[in-house]
Amino acid sequence: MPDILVEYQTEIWVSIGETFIMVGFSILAALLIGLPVGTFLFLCRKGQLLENQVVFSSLNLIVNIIRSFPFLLLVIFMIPFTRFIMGTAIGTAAATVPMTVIAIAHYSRLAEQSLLDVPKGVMEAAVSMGASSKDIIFKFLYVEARSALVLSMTTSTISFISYSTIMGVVGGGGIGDFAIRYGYLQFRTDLMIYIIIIMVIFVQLIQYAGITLARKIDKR
Amino acid sequence: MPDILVEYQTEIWVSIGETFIMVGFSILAALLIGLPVGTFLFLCRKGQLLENQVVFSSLNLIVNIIRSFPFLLLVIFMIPFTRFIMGTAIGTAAATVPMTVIAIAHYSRLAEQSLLDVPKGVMEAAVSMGASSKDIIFKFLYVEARSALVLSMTTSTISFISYSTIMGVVGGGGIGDFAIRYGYLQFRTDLMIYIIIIMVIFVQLIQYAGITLARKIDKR
Amino acid sequence: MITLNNVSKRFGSFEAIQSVSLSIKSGEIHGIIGASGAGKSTLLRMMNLIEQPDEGDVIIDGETLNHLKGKRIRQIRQSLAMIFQGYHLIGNKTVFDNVVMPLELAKTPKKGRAEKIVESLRFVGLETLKNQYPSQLSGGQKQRVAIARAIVNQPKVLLCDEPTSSLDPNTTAEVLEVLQRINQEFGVTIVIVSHEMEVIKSICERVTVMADGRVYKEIETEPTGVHKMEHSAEGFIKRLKSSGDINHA
Amino acid sequence: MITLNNVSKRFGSFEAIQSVSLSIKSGEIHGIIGASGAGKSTLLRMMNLIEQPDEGDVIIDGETLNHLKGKRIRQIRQSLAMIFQGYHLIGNKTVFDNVVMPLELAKTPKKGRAEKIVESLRFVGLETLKNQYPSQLSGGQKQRVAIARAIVNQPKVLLCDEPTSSLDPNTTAEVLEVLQRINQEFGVTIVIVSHEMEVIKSICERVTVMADGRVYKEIETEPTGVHKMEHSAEGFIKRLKSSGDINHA
Amino acid sequence: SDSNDSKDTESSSDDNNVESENKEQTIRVAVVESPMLDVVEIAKEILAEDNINVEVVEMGDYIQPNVALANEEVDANFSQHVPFMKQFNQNKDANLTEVQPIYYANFGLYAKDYASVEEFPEDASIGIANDPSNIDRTLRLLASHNLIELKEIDGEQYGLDDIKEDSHNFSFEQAGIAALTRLYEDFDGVIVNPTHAGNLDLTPADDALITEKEDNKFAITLVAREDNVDSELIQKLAEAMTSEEVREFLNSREGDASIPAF
Ligand SMILES: Nc1ncnc2c1ncn2[C@@H]1O[C@H](COP(=O)(O)OP(=O)(O)OP(=O)(O)O)[C@@H](O)[C@H]1O
Ligand SMILES: Nc1ncnc2c1ncn2[C@@H]1O[C@H](COP(=O)(O)OP(=O)(O)OP(=O)(O)O)[C@@H](O)[C@H]1O
Ligand SMILES: [Mg+2]
Ligand SMILES: [Mg+2]
Repeated sequence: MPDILVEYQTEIWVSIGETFIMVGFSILAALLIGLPVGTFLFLCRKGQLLENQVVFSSLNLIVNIIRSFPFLLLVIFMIPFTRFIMGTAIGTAAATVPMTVIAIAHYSRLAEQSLLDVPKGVMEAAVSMGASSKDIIFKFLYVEARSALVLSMTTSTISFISYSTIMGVVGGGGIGDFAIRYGYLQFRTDLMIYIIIIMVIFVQLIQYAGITLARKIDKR
Repeated sequence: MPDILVEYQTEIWVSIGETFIMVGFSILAALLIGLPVGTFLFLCRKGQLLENQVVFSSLNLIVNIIRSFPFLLLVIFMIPFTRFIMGTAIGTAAATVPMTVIAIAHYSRLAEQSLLDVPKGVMEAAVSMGASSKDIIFKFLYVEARSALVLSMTTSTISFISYSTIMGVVGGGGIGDFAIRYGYLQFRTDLMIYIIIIMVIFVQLIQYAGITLARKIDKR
Repeated sequence: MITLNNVSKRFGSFEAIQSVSLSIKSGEIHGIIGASGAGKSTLLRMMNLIEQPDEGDVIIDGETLNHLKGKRIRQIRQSLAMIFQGYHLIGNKTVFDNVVMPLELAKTPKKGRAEKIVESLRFVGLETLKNQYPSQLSGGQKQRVAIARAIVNQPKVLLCDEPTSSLDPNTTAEVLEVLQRINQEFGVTIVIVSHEMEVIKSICERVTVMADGRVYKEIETEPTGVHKMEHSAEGFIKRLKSSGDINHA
Repeated sequence: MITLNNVSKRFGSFEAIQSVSLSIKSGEIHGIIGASGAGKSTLLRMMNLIEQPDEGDVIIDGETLNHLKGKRIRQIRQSLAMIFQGYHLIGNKTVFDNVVMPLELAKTPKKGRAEKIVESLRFVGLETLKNQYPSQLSGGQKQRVAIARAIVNQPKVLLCDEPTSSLDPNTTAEVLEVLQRINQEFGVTIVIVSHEMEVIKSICERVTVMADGRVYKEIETEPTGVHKMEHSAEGFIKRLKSSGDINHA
Repeated sequence: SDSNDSKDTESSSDDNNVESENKEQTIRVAVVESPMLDVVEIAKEILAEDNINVEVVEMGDYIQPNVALANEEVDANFSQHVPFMKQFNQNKDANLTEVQPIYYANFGLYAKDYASVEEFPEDASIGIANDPSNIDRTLRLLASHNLIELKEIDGEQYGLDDIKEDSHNFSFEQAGIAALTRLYEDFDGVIVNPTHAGNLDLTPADDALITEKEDNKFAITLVAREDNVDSELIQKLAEAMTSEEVREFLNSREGDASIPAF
């Protein structure tokens, strides 16, 4: 291992841990809230099962507002809210708040699109069997769209890593911020390149896992 | 119109223009290069028409490398390349270089996913008719996936706007950078909010146009 | 039990169904025939409101379905099983898991499910393929899964859109026998859309002939009964060699 | 002209086709029948290498196709049209634009295309629906578009997988007549997979009976000819009322 | 002086000084934020009378102005103090050269709950900037008031590892310098420069518990390159930036926010 990595190994491990926390919670939020939001975006559209212009427009607007902010400003803008939720606005834990917000907005959009490609016939079969909305969502929609949902989550996760690199601004740390602070601001180009290689490895692993899983569960 | 917007209207218009340039070229690059890359990512996969592990792995790695960089560092890292291409590394024109690179990586991934949902039967019909790869791509794949491709482009465009907000670092300007300068650095919260409202309007318009077009061209 | 009252359906400016009235008695096997594009599928799909009529009422057991919402319409639909012309199987579920759906949605006790499913798959001759996915099945096998799914929970009404279109004569005869049996044993009302005259003639008691989105005529018939044939390649050969004008008899 | 030499196909551990040899003469109409799941579609799909055989050779006009690549196999495929069991239409193209595809791929002159397409749509009775999209068609109409697409460029060989499964007897008879005509007039070799005995009997000169992935028997038959019926609802009624045991005759 | 110096820039467009009086010349200056931007804007107005066009290039962080200057994409920048410049020179093998110190932006320690450093509780949290040069500067400020003791170091810059003794047992937490003011409530104290303190209506003179001593080495300085530092245009720019108008502007900012260094 290169000397410089050995020298900084503690910091690097800590940074990796911080990234895992931020990205991990983002994934959780994307799944627990982003997926439902995306599902409603899909189902409340014109011509769909739960057609509801008001719900659709509101969700759509909220998602668009969050995505409209330059992410740095979103983080800054949310500071009072973050403080309200977490008691403080600084540190890795606090950084998960804006991260989860952008994660929800990001994944809900990709999930919405994944659901759009479920064949109409499957929805029709579900309705004809008297399935409730809940059943339609969990037993038909998600089942048929599952590989697209996994691939979307893969893409989102990689975006979350990218978003997390900004969280240094509020003391969130993380491996990307480490690369920026040590590599860029301190002119340690070698260190920066090593860190980026580490990040590339993570991203490759995530992408590989995502593609493999998606292919495995796609039986269509 | 609020006084403060009147006061800054020249700067705001210039910034909007800069964003249009950066995002416009990104969209172009996404279409002209990102879409082909995404198509090859799809077609060179295991089990697909042009199955080619080497091409797939290389393209996949390149896309992942680009997406692994904290975007700020990608911009910095590319400075020598940008200077080589554009003669200078600062300003809006130069900023389009890293923007197009990330745009290609971003859209190629979403395009790949859009193509994955084209029914196998359509590909089979194409092959059975003796279609060349080119015909399969343009006359079958893109035709069947067109609404998903449009929606992906919509999502990508909104991401491009978000990426462009970082380009202030190399003097790229843009409306997002304007918001950061005044909103973040100078605490002009009112001005910042107006700018963000402008950005939300843009994003809503793009999203609306994307959804409407996608629905219109989806005949399946 | 199923009554359509002057129902109409337009697609854009095209009138697919023009003021059709029809009534199907409880326990009857009712056939619907007509040329391709006559409106058979559309009519059938209105019976469980998968397709909303633009005008007219759909009445089942005295209850007007048109504007029913929520739990009630779901309950009714659970008792009206449908076999779609395009099968509409769930590609990511195995044959078994496709067939379990009606039981799951009706919240039948978990215990008896496996037997019901296996029985229903046995009816259509697919018990060995229960762990396959639809993409691994032949056309006729997919259709049989759709049939098994429709009958597994003993619905009150079975709406069948070309249920045997992809089946060879042997399998067709077997499926028809099953339909006749569940009709006789459990009193299931069956509506069959088919272009195969023999299918209609063998089990239907009444037949609606459709043309251009209208009911052309309603006819009472005497079902000729299902004639089972040797379930073997020899059977094919025998029938191939039999002479006589049998085209679309 | 089409020769299969000991071809085999496995899906996982399941042997769908087991060492089948078959030869189809130029200009012949060849039927393939067999029970659902017998391997008919798989065999047909190997004839244009949509499905790659695991073993054995596919030889067309003396040329072994198995390992052909690039332009040559594309050329050959352009002369082998296929009608799929699942139609495989392009959902985002109109009927017209679906049917134009073979002409476009074969780079026929733009000028004559429209007439060819209209003619081919007229054959299957769909000339009025040429601007519809597949999702706006009935099952039988979709199948007819697939037929029109297959015949539009007068292929040398026509591989048909259950081409009339969704068609009513009238339309079936018309389609069979068209097939017979292009066979007689242009010498098109036709392979028909069908489970409808009448379809096979009426136009096939030789029939391969399949069972469990093998050729059970090959039979020469005398085509009984296509008997056209009144193209009207009255026709249905007449036949409904005709008596006699006609089940799957 | 010779104008061959800045060869790749528009300012090099002619060799003749006499002619240059009539013909417009352009000088490109990189800045990051106010008040540096305002100072250059004032100089721009003054130089306009001499038919010199000052093109302001706004950049997003403090390294890029140096990168651009080193690559001759701008002729000067005004965004940093000399130690920062030296560090850049050393790391990037560049030859940036100070032209003229303009003002001191005194770093100060601000606290919402305490009137003096003595009142700070044990373990007080101090928000500091997260970039190395500002960390260095923060540590020097604390050391100059004997709040911490620093080790001997080889290089130019102190890092958090170089704290030898920390009698108050401060816990330092890092964030982006512009974000620190938004995080004011989350810390017992923050150390920021006057521009950012101004965003909270705080000034070094009235509100800071401690500030940098005036003779520090951190005056914000106009910087050019070795090859063009003596050029007429740069000198004229320096002149304009040390004009009375600029002095007035700097003094007009509240509470010692910017103390002229000329
Ligand atoms: N991809 C696959 N994976 C596994 N098994 C398959 C696959 N495709 C086909 N099979 C099996 O191969 C056998 C032959 O299938 P094929 O589609 O050729 O039948 P067929 O004779 O055309 O039947 P049908 O009349 O029902 O269309 C079937 O038992 C089917 O389950
Ligand atoms: N979504 C739609 N948009 C426009 N026209 C439609 C749509 N669905 C059906 N139609 C038209 O309505 C008519 C009746 O269709 P339907 O599917 O009921 O026919 P069918 O009697 O079931 O025919 P087949 O035997 O071919 O399945 C057809 O002419 C068809 O083109
Ligand atoms: Mg139909
Ligand atoms: Mg088949």
